[in-house]
Amino acid sequence: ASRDAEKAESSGPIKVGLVAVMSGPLAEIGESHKRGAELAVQQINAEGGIDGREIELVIKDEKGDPNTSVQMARELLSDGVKLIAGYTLDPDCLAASPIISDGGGVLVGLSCQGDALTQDSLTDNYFQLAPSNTMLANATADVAEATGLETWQGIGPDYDFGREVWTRFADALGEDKTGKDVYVPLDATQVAPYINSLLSALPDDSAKNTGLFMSTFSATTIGLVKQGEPYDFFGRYGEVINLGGSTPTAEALGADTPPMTFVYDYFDEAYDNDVNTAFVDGYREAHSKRPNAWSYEGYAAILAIKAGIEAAGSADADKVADALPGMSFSGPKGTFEFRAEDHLLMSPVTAWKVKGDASQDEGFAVLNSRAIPAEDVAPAVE
Amino acid sequence: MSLEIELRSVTKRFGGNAALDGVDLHVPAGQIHAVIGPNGAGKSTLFGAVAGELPLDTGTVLLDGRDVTGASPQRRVRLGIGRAFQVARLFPTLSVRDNIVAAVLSRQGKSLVFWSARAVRAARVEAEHLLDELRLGDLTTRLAGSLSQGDRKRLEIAMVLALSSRVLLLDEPTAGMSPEETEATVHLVRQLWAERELTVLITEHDMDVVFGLAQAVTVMYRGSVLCTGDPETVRARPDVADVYLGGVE
Amino acid sequence: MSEPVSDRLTVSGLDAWYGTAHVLFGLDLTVEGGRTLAVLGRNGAGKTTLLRSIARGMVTTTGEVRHGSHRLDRMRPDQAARSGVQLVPEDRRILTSLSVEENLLLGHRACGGREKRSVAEMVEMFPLLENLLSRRGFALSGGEQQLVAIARAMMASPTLLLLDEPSEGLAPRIVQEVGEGLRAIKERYAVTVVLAEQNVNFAMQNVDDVCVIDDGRIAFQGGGAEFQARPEIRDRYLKV
Amino acid sequence: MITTLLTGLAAGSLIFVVSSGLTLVLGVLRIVNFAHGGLFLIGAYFAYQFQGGAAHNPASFALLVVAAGLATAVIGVLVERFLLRPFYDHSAESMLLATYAVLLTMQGAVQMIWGSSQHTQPRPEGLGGALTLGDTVIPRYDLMLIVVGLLIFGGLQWLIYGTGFGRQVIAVAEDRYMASLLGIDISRIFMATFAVAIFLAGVGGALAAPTLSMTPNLATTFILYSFAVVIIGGFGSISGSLIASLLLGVLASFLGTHAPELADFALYLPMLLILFFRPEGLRGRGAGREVVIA
Amino acid sequence: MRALLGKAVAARRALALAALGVLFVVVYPQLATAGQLSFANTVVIAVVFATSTNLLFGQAGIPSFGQAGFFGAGAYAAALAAHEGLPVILCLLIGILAGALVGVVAAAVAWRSAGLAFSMLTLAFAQSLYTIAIRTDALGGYNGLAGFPFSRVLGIELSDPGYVWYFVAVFAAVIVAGFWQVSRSPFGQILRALRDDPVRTLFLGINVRAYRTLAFVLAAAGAGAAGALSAYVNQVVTPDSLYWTASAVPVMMLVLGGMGHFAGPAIGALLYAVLEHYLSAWTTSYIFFLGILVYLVLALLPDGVVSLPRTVRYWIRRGGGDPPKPDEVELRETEGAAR
Ligand SMILES: Nc1ncnc2c1ncn2[C@@H]1O[C@H](COP(=O)(O)OP(=O)(O)OP(=O)(O)O)[C@@H](O)[C@H]1O
Ligand SMILES: Nc1ncnc2c1ncn2[C@@H]1O[C@H](COP(=O)(O)OP(=O)(O)OP(=O)(O)O)[C@@H](O)[C@H]1O
Ligand SMILES: CC(C)C[C@H](N)C(=O)O
Ligand SMILES: [Mg+2]
Ligand SMILES: [Mg+2]
Repeated sequence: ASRDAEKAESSGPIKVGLVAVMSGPLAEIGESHKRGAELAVQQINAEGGIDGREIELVIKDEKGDPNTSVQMARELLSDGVKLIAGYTLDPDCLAASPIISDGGGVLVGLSCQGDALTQDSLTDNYFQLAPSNTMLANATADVAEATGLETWQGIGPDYDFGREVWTRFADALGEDKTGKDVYVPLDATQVAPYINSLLSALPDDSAKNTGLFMSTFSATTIGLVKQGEPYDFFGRYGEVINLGGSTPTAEALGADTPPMTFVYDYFDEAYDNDVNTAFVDGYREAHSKRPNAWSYEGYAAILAIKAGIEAAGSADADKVADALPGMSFSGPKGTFEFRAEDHLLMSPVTAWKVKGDASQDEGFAVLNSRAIPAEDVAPAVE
Repeated sequence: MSLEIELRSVTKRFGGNAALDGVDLHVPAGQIHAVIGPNGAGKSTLFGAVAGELPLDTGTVLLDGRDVTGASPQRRVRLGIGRAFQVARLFPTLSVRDNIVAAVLSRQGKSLVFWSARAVRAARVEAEHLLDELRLGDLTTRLAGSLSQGDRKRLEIAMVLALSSRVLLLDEPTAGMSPEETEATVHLVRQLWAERELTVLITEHDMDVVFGLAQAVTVMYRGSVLCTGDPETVRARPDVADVYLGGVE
Repeated sequence: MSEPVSDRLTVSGLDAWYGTAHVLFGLDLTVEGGRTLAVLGRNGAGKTTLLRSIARGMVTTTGEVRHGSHRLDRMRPDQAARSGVQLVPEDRRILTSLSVEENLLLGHRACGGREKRSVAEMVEMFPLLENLLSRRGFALSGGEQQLVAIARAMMASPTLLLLDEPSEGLAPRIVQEVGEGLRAIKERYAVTVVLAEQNVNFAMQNVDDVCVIDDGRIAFQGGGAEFQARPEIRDRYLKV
Repeated sequence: MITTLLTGLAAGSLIFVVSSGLTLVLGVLRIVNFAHGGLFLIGAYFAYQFQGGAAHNPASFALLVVAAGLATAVIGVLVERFLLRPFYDHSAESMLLATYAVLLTMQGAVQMIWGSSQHTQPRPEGLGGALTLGDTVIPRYDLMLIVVGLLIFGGLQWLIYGTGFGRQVIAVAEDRYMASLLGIDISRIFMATFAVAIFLAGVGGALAAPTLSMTPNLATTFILYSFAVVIIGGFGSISGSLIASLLLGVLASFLGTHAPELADFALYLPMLLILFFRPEGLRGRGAGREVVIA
Repeated sequence: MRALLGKAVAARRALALAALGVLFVVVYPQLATAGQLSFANTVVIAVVFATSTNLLFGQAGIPSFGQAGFFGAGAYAAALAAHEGLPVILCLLIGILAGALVGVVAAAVAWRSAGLAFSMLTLAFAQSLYTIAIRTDALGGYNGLAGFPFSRVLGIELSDPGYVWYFVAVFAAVIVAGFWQVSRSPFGQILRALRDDPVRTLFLGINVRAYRTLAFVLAAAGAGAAGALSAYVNQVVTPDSLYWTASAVPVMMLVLGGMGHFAGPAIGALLYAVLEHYLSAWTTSYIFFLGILVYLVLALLPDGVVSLPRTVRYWIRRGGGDPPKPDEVELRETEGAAR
């Protein structure tokens, strides 16, 4: 089997693995990853591939389950697919990254963002596309500072991620500016009590001097909006910032979307370059809507792998792995490098503000958007 | 071998009504003692009190002079109490043989052995012997749940015997049996009583059984003991005829 | 009484199974309308199964069961019940969460088009019921349960009443009471009765005809007097 | 304080609407029906479909909720008739797994029809916002949920205890065989009970739709909660379900508001405690007894 | 005579099956890719998990919906032990022990109740473990533990997929054989009795609670073994393995395979794992088809896949109709096997 694989590495189409959550609660994310990656592959192949070799995408469903993540990594490796873009949640990356590195593969993470992945748990062949938690938290603090509000309350999902980003956010902002933080269990459908908990700690005379920091996503955010409505939850704050929030949430909420700023990997209007234009236009043509952060990640991961192959001059995974650290590539957000020390992509964090607006086709209007450079927010490397 | 049973002013209430109301009962070791009384008089509850099925409200239960009032059913079984229920309780999805095997293993104290199958094989052989002895041999491989009423009763008695109990509590053992089977069961009980030196406490509504077997009879009525005595005396009492026997004979 | 003359029950070529266990083998049996038949046999002979086969409960059958114009073998238990068949099962099955009166009223479900009997009528027939009406099903002694079960069946104006060991587990006095009740029923209503019994004495006091089942086959069928006159039948089929 | 209580009662009412149907099916048909969750899900999506993503006035909202309930009930009855009935004389475990398989299929079907992305449904007009009494905020939708929950409770009590149908249901619940010997058509009672239960599941879904994000996995989240309620309340006990629903709802609300760090345990800890001390549930009839509607 | 003959035939059949099994285990690594081997490992783990769960469901009639709790306990314990650099064998044994210990605690909590209440209590217990795990830093919180390579066994580096497979297969075989022994032991015999009628068992002088507890702890140890193996094979443990849906999986497997028979859970585990694996590779809506297939298998074989031969025999004999319940013939066969 391994001889076939070697042959495949030097001729015929270049196989690239895409491991995404294609089923279960997070299937929407996987679908976006897949759309982005497929678009990139299609565009690359339309332009003649890489050195004349086409890319062939091998898609695997990891179901948001670490054990399946490992299984899928092994299947790809043993089928000779060693260039892999994949994984959504941190535990999946943490599980798969050592397996892929040990197995001689290269993993470009899609949505994983935990700091550990590029620090204590960094493996040789793991490369992180998405901004890390620290980057996101620092960027969020930037946005928060710009509002001039006096204090911030926090609400997040009740697991490491939610607590970690709040701590980082508080560190960056200064303790004196942070108020109460509460955490909602991941599977809670009734979130009104947590709203009441925050509101009860909100000073009466604040005159909207307080901002709300959210690190919830999808169902929880929607629940907060829906169940917060009778309490005018969002209206009680001067500003609402949602770390990790993304456009699909606004799409689902439509006109009910409260004014809020998302701080996450990517928003199409924040960038203006050829790659971005090709991406957005291609995506709109295929799916009649704007791409979201996850489709960006799928798209950019393929571009990164392509750049790696070109830089290595070979589709051989070992060589690509050697080429990637310190390598720059051009993606929709511009041209950035994987930092040699920690394999973290030095690309900007994106902040964009939306607001429900029934007159828009999408049901919401985009008020502003900007890119926050990685240099300003990324942790220093020792 | 056999045991003496004594109950002292035992009371058991269900909600408001007292199923047992200050019952005294003495069954000397080795006696066949029948308890009779109208439906709902408290006979099954009395058996429950002896076997430790339910916590009592007041009163004392003695086995061979030893106070067992608070003892668990399981402990009383170890002391020699064997109980058959009014509605036979079996292991319906096990074969007839394996019903007996469970009892044999329990008696041997080997039932917690979970690493070896040897004891099961031995117990099966013993069970088959017992079944043959009780003329249940052709039912050996039947599922207990598929037996007819009468056979269920007989299997339950066999299970109790497999425990080598020293006291047999038989709650209407022949209900649902044909007269001839009833006769056979009476014969069996008497034979076992003689061979194995048992104390037998029995209830029945079939007077042929009661008067054919019992050495002493206790009549219960509304939770209390109406009278105790030898069969002939009891049968002759007008109040017994009144509450229980009616105009039979 | 203006009761209709009740219909003949004919069973022909009846086979019955529990799962794969074959229990009744080609039974043929006729009971003329209005008569009472005792079904006797050893434990496990198939008495209960025969009654269930007629009332369509819990057993698979082939063969024909006719009651008047009704083909019972093509019916479900509830359809058979509405066509006039009532089975009082050996375990009586009083509904414990309902009162005695509610239990009785449930009998009306099975009336089909026939005239409904009133609770008062039942009390008249079984005076013991009077004090029980408001009691919950679980607070009855065995004998009381038996009376309630029979009365409940009678509420449905059955034309065919099937009783499975009605005397089992009853104090002698109550057995008498049940016997009297049965005779009262026969007197007032034109109903055909099939009675499965172990208690031959009780049976003989209350029946016209006798049938003996042995190992799932009919071993004897005839009048009560004939049965009494032939003790060898008893010896052969009822002894263990 | 009062707001916290009301929030809890409203959440509890919603759970009650779903779990009362589950109790009914468990008590009468003895089915541990996982498909109930799937039908709840379908109810929510039907409501979404019928309302076309728009806000309606309360009257037409009510109508559409009932319509969603009825449409769900139709599916439920078909499921009962064709998918579950063949399992009635099979083991409880194989019945349970069959309903689980049906749940999976329903979730899969919802995903295939409506996609796996989030859907939301606006609140009906006039039921958004809140009444305020001094400091107390009383969300209108919550009030409506509480009222509907109580109405459904009253309706069910009447149906079971006040009607001949109810007496038949009790008979079937306690002893199917005897009920059929008494001329009751078991399969009709089953179907009717199932229809009522699934109607309630559908209504529950439709009522929940405007308060949360709809995705196919909503089914699993809700079914777990509903089972907890049914068992804490006592098998087959509708009043038990009501008490347990409200209790859990209020508890979750108080913990979420005043001790959010413990809120994760709001379901499991009370469950452990209550069942430890009352294994038969709050209104159950003792472990040995069979399931009875009461 | 017939019984004796049957015994000889059964023994020979068992021997033949065992030989086939050994052959398969030996040869499989030569035929399969590393990915397939890894999947085969997961199947073997599922077999252990389902088989241990069946001691509760199929034999003792104890419907636990908290088995994931013990699986997870075993997995975490083994992972922590591996972190400390302990030898693999020791890690696995520690996993088993951890499963059993947590089982003791759970049994103490849950023994009071029966039936569905018991199911819910065990579910709540495991779910509480989940909640605790996601909040415990030492266990890695939500992210769990990953990247803890197991060390050598007897000097052999066990990262080679072939060796991993041999090791897992042998270890699993030992565990399954242990449960086989339990099922035919006096204890197993009493458990079946207990399932049928606890009151009768009590009045045979059996301490019902002790038996239930022992059964529970043995099954928990088995689940712990499966969890430890899973940690070893996948080198990752996360709180997901404790979530209640994970408890449902072995139950599905054993019902699918048939809980009336010792081999049922194993067959069910194989079938379920294969169905899920290949369906989900084929379509993202795989649960739709998984549901349909599971339903169909159950509808045709309500007593599980093991009842296939019996049902086919019946169809041939009776020409259709409902498949039969296990009858005496079957019973005699299983008893024969237990001799
Ligand atoms: N578990 C219980 N709960 C409530 N009442 C009970 C219970 N067990 C028995 N009783 C009541 O206690 C009384 C005595 O019942 P018991 O079963 O001892 O009567 P019995 O003499 O055995 O009658 P039978 O001859 O009909 O078997 C009855 O009134 C019965 O209804
Ligand atoms: N549910 C069942 N499953 C399998 N076999 C059964 C079932 N019920 C009864 N049988 C068998 O069918 C045969 C006939 O039983 P049935 O109950 O009709 O006998 P019976 O004459 O009423 O006996 P009894 O006088 O003991 O009540 C018996 O061999 C019995 O073991
Ligand atoms: C759902 C996730 C992919 C996105 C979210 N920001 C997270 O970190 O978990
Ligand atoms: Mg009694
Ligand atoms: Mg009978």
